[in-house]
Amino acid sequence: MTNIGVYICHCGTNIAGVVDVEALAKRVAKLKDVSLARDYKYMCSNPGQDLIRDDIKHRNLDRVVVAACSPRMHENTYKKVLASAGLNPFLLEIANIREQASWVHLDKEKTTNKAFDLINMAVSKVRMDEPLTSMSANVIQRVLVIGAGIAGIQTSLDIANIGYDVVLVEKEQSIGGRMSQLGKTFPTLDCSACILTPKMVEVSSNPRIKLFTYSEVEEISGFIGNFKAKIRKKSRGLDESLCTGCGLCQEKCPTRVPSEYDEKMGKRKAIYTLFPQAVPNIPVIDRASCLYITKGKCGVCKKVCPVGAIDYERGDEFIEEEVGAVVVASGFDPFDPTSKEEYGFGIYKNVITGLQLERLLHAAGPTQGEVVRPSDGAVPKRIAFVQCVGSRDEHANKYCSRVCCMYAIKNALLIKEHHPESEIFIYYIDIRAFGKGYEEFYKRAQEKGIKFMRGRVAEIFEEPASRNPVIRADDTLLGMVTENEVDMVVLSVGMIPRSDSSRIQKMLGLAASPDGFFMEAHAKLRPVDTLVDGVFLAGTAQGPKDIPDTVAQAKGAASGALGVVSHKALLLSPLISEVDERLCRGCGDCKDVCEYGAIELVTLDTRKVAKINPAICKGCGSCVVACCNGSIKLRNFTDSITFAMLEAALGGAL
Amino acid sequence: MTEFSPRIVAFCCNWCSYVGADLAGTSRLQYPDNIRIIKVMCSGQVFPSYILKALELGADGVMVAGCHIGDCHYVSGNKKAQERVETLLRVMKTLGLDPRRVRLEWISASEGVKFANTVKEFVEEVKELGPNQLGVRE
Amino acid sequence: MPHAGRWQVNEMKSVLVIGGGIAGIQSSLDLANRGYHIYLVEREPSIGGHMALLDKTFPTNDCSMCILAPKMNECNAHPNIDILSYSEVMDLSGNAGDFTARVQRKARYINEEKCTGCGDCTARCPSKVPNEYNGNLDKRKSIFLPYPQAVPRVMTIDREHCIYLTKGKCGNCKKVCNAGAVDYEQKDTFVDLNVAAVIVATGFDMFDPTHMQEYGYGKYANVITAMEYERMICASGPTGGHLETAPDKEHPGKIAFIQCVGSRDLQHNPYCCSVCCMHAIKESILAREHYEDIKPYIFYTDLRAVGKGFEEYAVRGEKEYGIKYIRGRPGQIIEDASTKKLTVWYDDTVNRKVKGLEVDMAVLCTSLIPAKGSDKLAAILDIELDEYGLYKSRDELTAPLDTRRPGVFIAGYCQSPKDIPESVAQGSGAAARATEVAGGAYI
Amino acid sequence: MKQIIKRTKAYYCVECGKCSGSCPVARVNEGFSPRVIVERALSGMKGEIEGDRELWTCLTCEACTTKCPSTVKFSEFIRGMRSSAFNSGYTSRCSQGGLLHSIQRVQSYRDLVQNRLQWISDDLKTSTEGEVLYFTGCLPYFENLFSGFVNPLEIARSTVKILNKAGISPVVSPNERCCGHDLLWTGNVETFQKLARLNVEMIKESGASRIVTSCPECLRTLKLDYADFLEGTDIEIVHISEFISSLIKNNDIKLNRAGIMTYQDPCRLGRHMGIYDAPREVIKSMGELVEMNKNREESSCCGVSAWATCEGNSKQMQIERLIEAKSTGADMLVTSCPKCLIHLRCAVHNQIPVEKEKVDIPVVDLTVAACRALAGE
Repeated sequence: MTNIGVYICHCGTNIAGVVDVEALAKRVAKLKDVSLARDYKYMCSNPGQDLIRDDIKHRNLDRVVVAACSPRMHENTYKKVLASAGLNPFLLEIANIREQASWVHLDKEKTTNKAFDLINMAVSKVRMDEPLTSMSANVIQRVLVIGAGIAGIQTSLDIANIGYDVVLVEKEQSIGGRMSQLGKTFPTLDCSACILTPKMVEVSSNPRIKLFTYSEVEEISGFIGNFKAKIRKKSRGLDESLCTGCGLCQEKCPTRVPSEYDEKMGKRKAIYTLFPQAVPNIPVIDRASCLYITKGKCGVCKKVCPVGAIDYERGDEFIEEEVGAVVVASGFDPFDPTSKEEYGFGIYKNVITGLQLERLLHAAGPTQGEVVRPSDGAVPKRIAFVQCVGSRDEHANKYCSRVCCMYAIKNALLIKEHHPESEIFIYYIDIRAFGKGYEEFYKRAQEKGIKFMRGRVAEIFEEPASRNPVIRADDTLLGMVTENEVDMVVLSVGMIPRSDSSRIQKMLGLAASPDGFFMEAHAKLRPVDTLVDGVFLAGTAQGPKDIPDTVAQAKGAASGALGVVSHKALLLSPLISEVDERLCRGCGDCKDVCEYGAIELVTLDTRKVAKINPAICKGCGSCVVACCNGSIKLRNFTDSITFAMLEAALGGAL
Repeated sequence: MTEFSPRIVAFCCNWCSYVGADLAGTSRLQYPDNIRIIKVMCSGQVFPSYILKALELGADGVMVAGCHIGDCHYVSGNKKAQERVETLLRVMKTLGLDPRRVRLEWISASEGVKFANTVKEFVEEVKELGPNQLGVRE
Repeated sequence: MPHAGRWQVNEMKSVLVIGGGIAGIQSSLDLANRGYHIYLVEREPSIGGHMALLDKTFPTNDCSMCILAPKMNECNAHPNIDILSYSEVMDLSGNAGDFTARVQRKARYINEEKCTGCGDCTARCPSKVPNEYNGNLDKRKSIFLPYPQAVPRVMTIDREHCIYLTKGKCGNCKKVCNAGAVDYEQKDTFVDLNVAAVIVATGFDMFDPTHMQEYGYGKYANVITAMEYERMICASGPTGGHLETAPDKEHPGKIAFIQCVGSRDLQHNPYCCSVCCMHAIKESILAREHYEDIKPYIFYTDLRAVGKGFEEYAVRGEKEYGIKYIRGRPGQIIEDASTKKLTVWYDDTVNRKVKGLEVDMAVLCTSLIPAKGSDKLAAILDIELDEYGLYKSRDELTAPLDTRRPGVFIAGYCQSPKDIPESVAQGSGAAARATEVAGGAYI
Repeated sequence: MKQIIKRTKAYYCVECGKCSGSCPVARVNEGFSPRVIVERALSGMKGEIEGDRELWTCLTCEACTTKCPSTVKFSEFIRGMRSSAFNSGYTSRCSQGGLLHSIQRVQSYRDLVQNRLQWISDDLKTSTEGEVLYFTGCLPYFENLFSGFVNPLEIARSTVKILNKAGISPVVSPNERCCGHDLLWTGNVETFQKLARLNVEMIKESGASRIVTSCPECLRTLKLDYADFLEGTDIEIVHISEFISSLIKNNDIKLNRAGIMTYQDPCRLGRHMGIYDAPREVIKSMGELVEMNKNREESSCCGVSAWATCEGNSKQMQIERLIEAKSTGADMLVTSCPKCLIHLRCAVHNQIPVEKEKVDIPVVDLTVAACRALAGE
């Protein structure tokens, strides 16, 4: 037997002014299974709540309908009332007779009728509601951060400093990321290394941060609060625990190959560290160029190593780490302009990329900060910057990479400071100086005599004799096509998703935006969240951004992750979908429509059936409708409940 | 003879349209009392069969309201709702039922006015269509 | 009772017994020993009936032929018994005490007087046909003895298959017969017999399960009938007593005996055949006696072990021979085309579970149905058939062996389903009734 | 319930279990046993049966009915119990969230003006009155819902094309309603009767003396379940397979060779109506027929009936059936029921639990296959 109690709130005169609450209570009391119906001035007041509580206890109510304001106002209040009286809080329904009746209609009789229908609908629903209990899932109170550029470093430090453990995994042999390649940063012209290095050191010395460099996350399983990550620690060809980072091996190594870190503007050894401040300061043997490994000769590094750390045969190691949340800060790659043949990159020696210029300008770079032409080593006098290379381009990337205007201006200024006599042209579409101090920075560049040419560069060709690149562009302000012979061209390449981002995306079950960067859960409201609960985004992995934005987002991601791991357990909403395994045909249609990856197909005897992970399911019901034969139901929103409500709303069954 | 007063059922999603309806209330916007709202978590949770069942039970109009495309709380539930309503409209066409009795609307949490106006409009439109033939019992 | 009343019949001393199975044999011997003359008419070339085809008998596991053969020989040797084998009754006129029966003696193309049954002819006969006496599991010749213990021990030529008779060629048998018994020109003959009483003991035939598609008989090699199984497990049978399964002639590991195939089935034969439960138990025990590793399963509806010593036999089957009794009538048998193994789908009604059991052989305990031609014979004799096609007693309780025609009695399975002991008892009972007529007593 | 027991001769049951042993559902679903249901009925457990989910599990495929040694009409028994349960407030499940039954119920409204003839293209000849009526059944609605993986209306077009070829311009009525089969078999007798009355009116108005159906369920329903409504008329009701086979016999049409085919006996056509040979004759006239192991009376059901019994196990049955069909080596699996077609195609939609090659066989409706094979087309 069901005993439903209905409580009709006057809400002062807010409801009672339009709805005849007393008559309504009398009508409602006659409904099937309703054992009492009361009206009261303010149901949400303490005496109102006590009324419900007492009735549950003394009148043996087992389900409650409150006809009052919107459930958005006081549903939780009444749920607590039920719980405190020992009744399952999910056996409550709210009939919204204020916002959706008394406040929107004037006719007393009709509004009372409508209120009756709304209560009748709520009664029909509550009668069929199931008592539900929130499940809780234990949370592993550590965070995995993928990528140790400035974003990953900031996130890790924030989390660690608040007191939670971090597992930080970096693909390269040192942390620091792209920022470590930069000389100075805009708009303050701070030395990049000067602000980054202390943070890197902090990472290495923080006991709460477990750092894996030269490592990759290969697999992630589990769900919010309970992820398991398999990490491959690639072999450096030496024993890290012995290496002291003395650098002797690096010094004696006879092999020299183009340095990727220097964007091929310089050379490195076959055993090398990326840069002097590398963290950890432990070299890696490049197996592709090491003479000993490729030809079996040499072995110099092993001979000179005072601690005997070199171990050519060393293999990769695999480590499993359990974490409660994941922050993806895998960064970006610079756009490779080779495909934009009109710019001649890779053909004309004196056409370089912005990142290559960064290395040339870097005091610790291959030229110790001197900008020289690759063709002859001469100092270029006329330099042109070409903006939007691969960005804002229908044929490459449609998006704006956000940083190129500023880094081109920054580098132009730096050159101008070294060589005030040099002529610098910046070919742009719009100068996007949109940050704090950026417009001022742009003004400063104009003051210094840097020439801004509005127009997209159509073509670059080379004067064979001088090897000077010539820029042919449509100067849209002049309205004419211009040709400009310069000593060197710098292509301001944009940002593209990191080469392995699609692997990471699949591994984590993330969505990708059309631009290929990881997609956030909501562009405006949840910019650091993803659709996979417990996974957050930081930095340029989510989309192009500059250093301040990256740091800000990293802090946001840290906070998101802390929101998960600061709890010992997570309470999961029980209002989710569940599968009737017997009915399930295992077709996978539900899996296909689930935006959260909450559904997987598992084997049951000889069949496949869908299984919903309650920790991931959000209870949207999409899968319910996708299911052809009704194997999935959304708890307390079942077909039968809806049909019963329809019958109540429309007055009677067929 | 009294004026025909249509019976209308609206399925409103929990995150946008239901809140929009609440906003119409808090803004004290008046609209016809013909409508009965059933809250669903997402417009994508509305089976085509819910709509047909409502018509079978004599509803003169059925509205499905969800978040604007792109704003779905569950990413794409509203897009799914759109596809599903289209399927239903095909069936209704074969059955000879007037597709104008079914309306799909995107109403955000801030569109109390749109909610009220939509209800007004829909009620007027359904009044012109006359009573749902299925509601006339033999 | 239309025939109630008393009348005296002439002093006649002959009785016609139709059917030379165990019931007819028993009647004949009883009467003959009392001094009556018996015409024992048998449709087949040999008397013995179905019992001659069985391996052993329940519940004592006596060898069937060992107890039957002496009786068959006794008939043959009895001065008061004339066996008219390979013959059929075509007409019966007259009244109780003074019947005239016309018997068709089918041409067997052998002079019965001359034939010694030496078998030389069979050895030289080139024509091979499926051996119906061995459940078609092997071949016999066109000139044949149904089985070595046949009575009379006289050859018969199968006119449908004999090459000489069908094509005019060959003639081997005639050539080799030292007794000169082969006579291709022989014709069917008719004899009129004057008899005082008639005993009908025509027995039964086996139900053909082919059209019960669910069991796949005729389609799946390892689905056989119980009668075929009897022949297979019989030491003198076609496989020399070895149970063989397709495809490799290995003996089966698991055998399913399926009860009530065509019996207790309103779509086929509604009655219980009363012997299948017991013969399945017997066959299971025999299987285990032959091969220790066989696992017999008996699928039954009700295990009807209702005779003396039957229940004990059933229990012994379970305890000592590991028979697994499963209450449930299988719904379908499915063959795995490559291994030829069978899956028997059944409802284990006791455990309320539908299961599939993989077996190597399924034995269909098919229904025992009225003998072929019963209806024709009933018309000839002017006796009634019951709803199942068995001969109807004048009164089931008080006159079970009488028919509506005075002086015509029925005995054995043709009266109602029964096992061997009951058939023998009825054979004797019918003999007693016949005595009353033939001896001129009142009935 | 007593009446149902009497009508279906359930009292004859000896609980031998042959029904459950032959039941394709019981084999994959432990909870379901025809025997147990009858046993409960005989023990007077009406409430338990009505409230039992298994009451709605039966496919009413008649695999048991055809074999029952006690001749209990189990599927009729189930139908009766369902109607009783329906009247007690229980309802069956229905695929597509109840949409299919809803569509059928809506058709019972007298004033409905359907739009169901959109598929009749210019090359097809149909009439509003005449001797032969083609009862299209649910095909237009199936097209609305399942056109993603089957082409239901091709069956209707093929049927008319073949009838045209035989010189018949059939009546195809816009006033046709659902035959009511699914509602009848899920206990909603009242709505079934409404539908039946409307259809009988329509049939009488058409003046037809012969009705052709392309759906075995329509055939069964019209022929057996409409008997009372059609009393006093002399209308012959035939399935298209019978019709085509008679055309072939009379040399009215000729079919080209269309390959090796295996055939799925629909329950309603086979076990319910005993029509096994007609479709086979059609197949033999256009190709080679290779039988599956389970055929004719032993044929497996496509796994779903009345849209109420679709379960995980149904898919198991469908996949097994497709494997069986594929292993015959046939080029295609032919069936003569639109629902068999839909269910067998649905089974291989999206994820399947076995390798695709094992079940990769086209499923074609008999009429469609015959129409494609029409000589001179």
